Amino acid sequence: MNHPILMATLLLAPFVGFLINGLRYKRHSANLAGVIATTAVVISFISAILLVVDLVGLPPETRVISVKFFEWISVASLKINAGFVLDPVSAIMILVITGVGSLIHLFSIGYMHHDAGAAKYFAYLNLFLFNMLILVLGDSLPVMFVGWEGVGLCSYLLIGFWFTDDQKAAAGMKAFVTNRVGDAAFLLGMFILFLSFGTLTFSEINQLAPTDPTLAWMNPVTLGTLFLFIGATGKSAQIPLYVWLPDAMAGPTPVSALIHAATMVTAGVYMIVRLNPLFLAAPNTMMIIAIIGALTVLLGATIGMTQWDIKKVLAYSTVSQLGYMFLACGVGAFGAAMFHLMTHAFFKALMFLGSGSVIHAMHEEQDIRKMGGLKKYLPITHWTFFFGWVAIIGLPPFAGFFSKDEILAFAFFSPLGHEALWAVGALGATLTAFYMTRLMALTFWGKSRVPKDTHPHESPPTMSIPLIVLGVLSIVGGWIGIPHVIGAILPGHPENFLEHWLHHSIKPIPGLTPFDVTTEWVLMGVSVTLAICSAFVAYHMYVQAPQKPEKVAKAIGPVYKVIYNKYFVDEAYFAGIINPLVKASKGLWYYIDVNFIDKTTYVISDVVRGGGSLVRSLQNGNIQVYAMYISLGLVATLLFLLVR
Amino acid sequence: MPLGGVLFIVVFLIAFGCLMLWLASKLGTQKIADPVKYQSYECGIPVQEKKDTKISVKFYLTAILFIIFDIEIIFMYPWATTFKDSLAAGQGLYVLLSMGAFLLIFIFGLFWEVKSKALEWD
Amino acid sequence: MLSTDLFTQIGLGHYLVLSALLFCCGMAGVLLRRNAIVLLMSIELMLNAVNVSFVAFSRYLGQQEGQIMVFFVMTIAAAEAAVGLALAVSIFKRFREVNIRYFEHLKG
Amino acid sequence: MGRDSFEIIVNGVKMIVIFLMMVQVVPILVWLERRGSAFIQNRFGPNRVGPLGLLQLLADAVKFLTKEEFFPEKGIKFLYYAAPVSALIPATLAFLAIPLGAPIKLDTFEMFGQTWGPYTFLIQGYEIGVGIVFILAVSSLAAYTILMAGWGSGNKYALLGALRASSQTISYELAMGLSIVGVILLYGTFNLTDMVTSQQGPLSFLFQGHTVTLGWLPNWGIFYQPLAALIFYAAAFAESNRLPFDLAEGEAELVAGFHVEYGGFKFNLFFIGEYGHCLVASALMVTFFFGGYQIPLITPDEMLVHVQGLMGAGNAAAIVNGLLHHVVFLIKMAVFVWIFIQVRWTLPRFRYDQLMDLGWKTMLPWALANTILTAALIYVAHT
Amino acid sequence: MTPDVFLFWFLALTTVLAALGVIISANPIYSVLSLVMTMVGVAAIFVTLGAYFLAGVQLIVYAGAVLVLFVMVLMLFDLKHEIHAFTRGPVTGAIKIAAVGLLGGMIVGAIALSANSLMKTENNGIQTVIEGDSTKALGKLLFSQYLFGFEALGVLLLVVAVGAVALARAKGGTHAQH
Repeated sequence: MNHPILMATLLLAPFVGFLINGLRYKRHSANLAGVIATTAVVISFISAILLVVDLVGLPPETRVISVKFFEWISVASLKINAGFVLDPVSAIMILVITGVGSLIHLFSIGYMHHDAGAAKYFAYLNLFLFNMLILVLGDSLPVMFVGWEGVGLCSYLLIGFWFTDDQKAAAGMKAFVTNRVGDAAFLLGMFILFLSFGTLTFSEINQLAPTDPTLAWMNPVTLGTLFLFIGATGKSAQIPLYVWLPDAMAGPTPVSALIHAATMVTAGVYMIVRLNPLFLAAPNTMMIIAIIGALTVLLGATIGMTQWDIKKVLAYSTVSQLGYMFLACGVGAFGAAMFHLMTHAFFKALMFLGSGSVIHAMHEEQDIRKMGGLKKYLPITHWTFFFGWVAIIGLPPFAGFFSKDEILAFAFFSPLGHEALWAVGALGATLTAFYMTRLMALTFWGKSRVPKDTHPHESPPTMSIPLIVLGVLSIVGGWIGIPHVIGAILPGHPENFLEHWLHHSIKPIPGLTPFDVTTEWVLMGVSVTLAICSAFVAYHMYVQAPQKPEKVAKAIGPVYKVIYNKYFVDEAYFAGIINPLVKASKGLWYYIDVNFIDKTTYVISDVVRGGGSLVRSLQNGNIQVYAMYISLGLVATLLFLLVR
Repeated sequence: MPLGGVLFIVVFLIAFGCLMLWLASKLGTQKIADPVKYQSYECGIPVQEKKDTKISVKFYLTAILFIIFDIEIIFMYPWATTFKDSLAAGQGLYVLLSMGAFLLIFIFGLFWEVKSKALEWD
Repeated sequence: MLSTDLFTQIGLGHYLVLSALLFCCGMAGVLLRRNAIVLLMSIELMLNAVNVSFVAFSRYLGQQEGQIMVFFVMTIAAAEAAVGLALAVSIFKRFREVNIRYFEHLKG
Repeated sequence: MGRDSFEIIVNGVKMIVIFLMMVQVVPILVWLERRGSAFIQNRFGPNRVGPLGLLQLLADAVKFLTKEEFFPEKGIKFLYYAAPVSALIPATLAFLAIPLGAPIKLDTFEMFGQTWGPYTFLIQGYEIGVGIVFILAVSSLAAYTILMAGWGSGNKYALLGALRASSQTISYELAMGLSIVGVILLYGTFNLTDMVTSQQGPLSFLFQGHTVTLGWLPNWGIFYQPLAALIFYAAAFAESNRLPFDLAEGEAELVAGFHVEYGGFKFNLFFIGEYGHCLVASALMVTFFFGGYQIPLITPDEMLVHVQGLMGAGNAAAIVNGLLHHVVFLIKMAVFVWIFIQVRWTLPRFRYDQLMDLGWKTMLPWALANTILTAALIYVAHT
Repeated sequence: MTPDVFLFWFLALTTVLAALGVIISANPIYSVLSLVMTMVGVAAIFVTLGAYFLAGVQLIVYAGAVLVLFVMVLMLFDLKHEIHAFTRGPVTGAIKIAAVGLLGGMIVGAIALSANSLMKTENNGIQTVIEGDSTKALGKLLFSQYLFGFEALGVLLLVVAVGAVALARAKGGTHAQH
C-alpha cells in the first residue's frame, strides 16, 4: 500500500469526522454522531494496523516509514516539513491511541446517548485523536508541538464540556493554564535545542546528541532537556504541575479514560522516549526526572488512599502511575516506560470506563461511600474492573506486574538508578495495592450503601463490549514483555518481544550490566508480597471491619488531614503564586497602565487630534480638491526632476 | 493612404449635406408664420408641459451591458485572426483553451444577466 | 532642435506633446467642472491622452507591449465608465442632480 | 502635375463616384420598394409619372427640395441640423471600404502626354487592412445621428424613438459582432479583399490533413458559416431599424420615431442613410458569405483570361473584366436588397420586449455557440 | 509640408480643440459630442501611428459604446444648460488652473528639452517599427505573455456587469428616502 495515502488516512479520518460532526453538531443525533465518529476512528485504526504491518515487514535496522506532505515553514536555516514518521515507538503509540480510542468512542455512544451536546462531544473527541496522532507521528518538535497544543485545546474543551457548571468550566481553565506553564517551558527547550543543534527534527537531534554524557548544568543539552521535561510535567501531570489532572475529572468519564489516562497524559513520557539519546546525554536531567517521578508515585498514591470520589481516586492513581513511567525514563529504562505506558493505557482506560459504567448505573453518583456491593448489580463491570485491579496492583501474570516490575528492576540495577528509587517504587506499589483494593472494596464488595431511590443497572452492550475487550487486554497485555528471568523458567522460553521490537529505537543505558537473577527474583518477590499483603489489609479494613479506617485516620489525625487535603498544594499555589500574581497585575494595571501608559497615549492622541483638526480642513471630502493635491504633487515631482 | 481618403470623404459629405440643406432652404417655399406650427408635434393635442420626461432605466442598463459584452467580443477579434496561425504553430490547444476560459466567464456573465432578469423589458 | 523639425518631420516628441495637452485638458476638466458626468468624461479624456503616448512609444520603440497596454486601458476605462455612470444614476435618483458635491455624502 | 496628385485626384473622384452611385441607388430602391410592396399587397403603386412610374423618383426629389424650411420651437439648432448632415457619413464610409469589383490591373498607358502606370485600380473607395473593424467602428457611430436627432428635436416622441432605436442598434450589434468572429475565424483576416479571394474556386477545404473538394459548389463562406450568415443578416435588419424591427418608428405609439420633426430634404437625408445601411448590410453579406464580386466557380484571373481571349490582351480587357465583376457584385447585392424589401412587407412587427429578448437571449447565445463550434471544428479539422 | 505632417497637424489641432470643447462647453450634451470628436481624432492619430486595429477598437469601444452610454445617461437626466458649470472658490480655482498650466508647461518643456534624445530614440527605433500586420502580432502577444491579464480582465468585466446591474437597481442604500 501507498504509505503517504495510508498516513493521510490515518491522520485525516478523525479530522473528517470532526468536520462532519463539528459543522453539523446541531443537526446530528447522539447516535448518528457517535457512529460517524467511531467509524472515523476505526478507519484510522485499520490504517494504523496496515501501516504497522508494513513496518514489521521492514528490516529491523531501517524500520522507519517517513512521509513528507509539504514544506511547512522555511525561514533561513529553519526548515520544517509537515512530515510524519512511523517507527517502532510511535507504532506502539498509534496502535494504543487508535485502538483504545475506538473502544472509548464505542463506549461513548452508550455513555453520551442522553446528552444534548453529544455531536459536539464526538467532534471534540475526533479532533483530539487527530491532534494526538500529529503529536505522536510528527517528525520534528514543532510538528509535535502542534499536536501538543491541539490536544491541550481538546482537553480544555472536553474538561469544560459541561461548561454551564462553573466548577467544571474552572477545571478546564485550570488545566489549560497549568499546561501553558509547561508549554512555555517546552518552547524554551525547543529554542535552546535549535540554538545548539540548528535543527528540530527528531532524527537529526538524536544523531547530533553528544555520546558522552555531560555533568555540567549550564549546558545546552542539560538545559534543553530540563525545559522539555518541565513541559512534560505539565502535560503528564507530574510534580509540580500535576494539580490540573484531578480536577480534569470534571469532564465526561470516557474523556478521562481516553485523554487523562490512556493517551494525552502519556505525551510527556513519549516525548522523552522519542528524544532518548538526548536525555541520556544529560544525566542531571535524568536524575531529576527519576526523583520527580518517584516523588510523584508516592504523592499520587498517598492522596489516592484518602479520596472518596471514585474518579478522583483513579485520577491520583494515574498521577502515580505516570510517576512510574517518569521514574523509568529517569533511570534510562525507556523501553520499560513505553511498556508501562501501554499496559497502563489498557488497565487504566478499563478502570475509568468501568467507573463510568458505575457512575452511569448510579445516576451520576461518584461518591464511593454511597456505593458498595455493586457486584451483584453490575457483574460485567465488576469482573472487568476486577481484572483491571489485579493488573494495576501487580499480581502476576497480569499486565501491570510485568511492566511495573521491569521498572523496579531497572531502578535497582541501572547505573542511573538507586536502591532508594527502588524502595520508593516498591512502597508506591504497596500503596497502590492498598488504595485500589479500597476502591474495589468500597465500590463492589461489602454491604450495599446505595441510596434507596437509585436502582443500579448493567450498562448497554456498546458500553460493556469495550470493557470486556480492555479487560482481556489487561490480562494478556503484559505478555509481550516477559522478563528474561521469568521467560527462562516458562515452557517454550518466550522471549521479551517488546525489547526486540524497540531495540533499534532506544539507546541502551551506558554501563548497564546484566541483571543478577537471584536479586531480581528477590526484588520481584518482595514487591509482589508487599502488594498482596497490603491488598489483604485493605480488604480487611474495608470489607470485614468497616469501622477501622476511621480509627486509623483519627490515630494519625494531622497526617491524614494533610493527605486528605492533597498536601494543600492547591492552596499553596494560590497563596504563593496565583494571588501575588493577581495582586502584582492589578498594581501594574493601575500604576503602569492607567497612570503612565494610558496618560502618555492620551497626550499623544491629543496632540495628534489637534494636528488632525488642523489638517482636516484640507480633507474636505471634495474629490476635486483631492485631485488638485494630486496635480500639485505631480507638478512638484516634475519640477524636482527638471531642476535636478 | 486610407486615412486621407476617409478624411476627404467625411469633409466632402459634410459639405454635401450642408449644401443640400442650404439649397433646400433657398428653394423651399416661403414660410407662413403660425405659432402652432412650430410647436412640438404630439399628434395634434396640446403639448404636454412636463418637467421631467420619465425614461426607463432599462435603456441605460442595456447600454452598460452592451459596453461590457462589446469589449469581450472585441477581445475575441485578435484571437480569431491568430487562431489559424497558432494552430499551424502547434499552440492550437493552448490558445483554444485560454479563449475557452474567457468564454466561460462570458457565458457565466450572460447567464447571470438573464437569470437576474436584468434583460427583462416589461 | 524641435523647432526646425516642427513642420517638416513628425517625431515622437510631437505625439508626446499632443498627449500632454490632451491630458492637461482632461485634468482641467476634472479639477474645474461640477457635473459628475463631465468629470467622468474628463477622466476618459486623460486616459485617452495616456493611450496616445502609449501607442506613440510602441511605434517609435518598436514594441508591441504598448498596444497591449492600450487595449487593457481601454477595457478598464470602459469598466470604470460603466460603474461610474451607474453610481451617477444612483446619485441622480436620490438628489435629482449630479453635481459633484453630492458625492461628498458618500463619506462616513 | 505630378503622379501623386493625379492618383489622389483619381481616388477622390472614384470615392465621389461610388458615393453618388450609392445615393442614386436610393431613389431606385424607393421605387422598387413601393412597386414591390404594391405587388405584394395587390396594389398598383406609383405608376403615373413616367413609364412604370419611374419618374416618380425625380418628382419626389423635386418635392423634397422645395418643401418649406422648418425648425421646431423647442429644438436645439445645432443638433437639429447636424443630425441629418451626419446621417450619411457612417453608411458611406462603410460602403467605401467594401471591394465592389475585381481590381483592374492596368499596364502602362499614355495620357496627357505622359506615361502612367503600371497601375492597379481598385473598385473600392479605399482598402483598409482591418476592414471589418473599420466597418463596425463607423457603423457604431450611427447611434449619434439618431440620438442627436432625437435630442435636437425637442420632442419627447422623438427622444423616446431615438433611445429605442439606439438601444436596439447596440443590442443587435453584439450579435452581429459575435457572428463576425466566426467569419474571422474562418478567413483568419480582417481584410475584406483577402476574404473575397479566399472564397474563389470550387468548395474545397482541409480536413484532418486531407483536402476535400466539391467541384459543383463555389467556395463560399455560406457553406462554412450558415448560422453566422443568418444571425448577421437578421442583426443587420435590426440595425437598419426596418421592419420587422422598426420599433423606433412605431407609428402607433411614437408617431415616427426620431425623425418626427423632420421634413423635406432633411428627412430625405435620413432616408438615404437608412437605405445606405441596407446596402452596406447586403454588400457585407455578399462579401462575407457569397464570394464577393466573384463569378461562382471561376476566379477573376481565369475570367480575365477568357475576356482577353475575346478582346485581346490590353487595358480594355482588364477594365471590362473589372466592370464585369462589379456587375456580378451588384446582382448579388440586389438579391439581398430585395430580401430586405420582401421581409419588410411580409413579416409583422415585434413587440419591444420580444425584440430585446430576441437580441440578447436568442441571437447572442446562438452567435456564441457558433463561435465555439467554429473554433472547435477548425481545431479538429487542422489537427 | 508632406501629407503626413499635414495630417498630423490637422488631427492634432482638431483633437485638442475638441478636448477643449469638452471642458469648456456648459451644456453637457455638447461636452459629450466634443468628446466623441476627440475620440475620433485620437483614433485617427492611432492610424497615423500604424495601430489600425486599436484605432478601430477605439472607435467601437469609446465612440460606439461608452459615449453612447454617456449620451443616454445625460438624456435620462435631462440636464440642459448648467448655470454653475464650474466650481466656485477663487483661490482654489486659481490654484487649480495654475497647477494645470504648470503641469502642461513643464511636460511640454521637458519634451522640448529632451527633443534631441527623443529624436535619437526615434532613429534607433524606426528600424524596429513593426510595419506588417500588427494585429496578428498583437493577438499573439495577448495570448502568450499577457494571457493572465486578459483572463483577469474577463473576470473584471464580469464583476462590472454584476455590479452595474446591482447599482442601477438599488433603491438607494443607507440614504434611501423611501
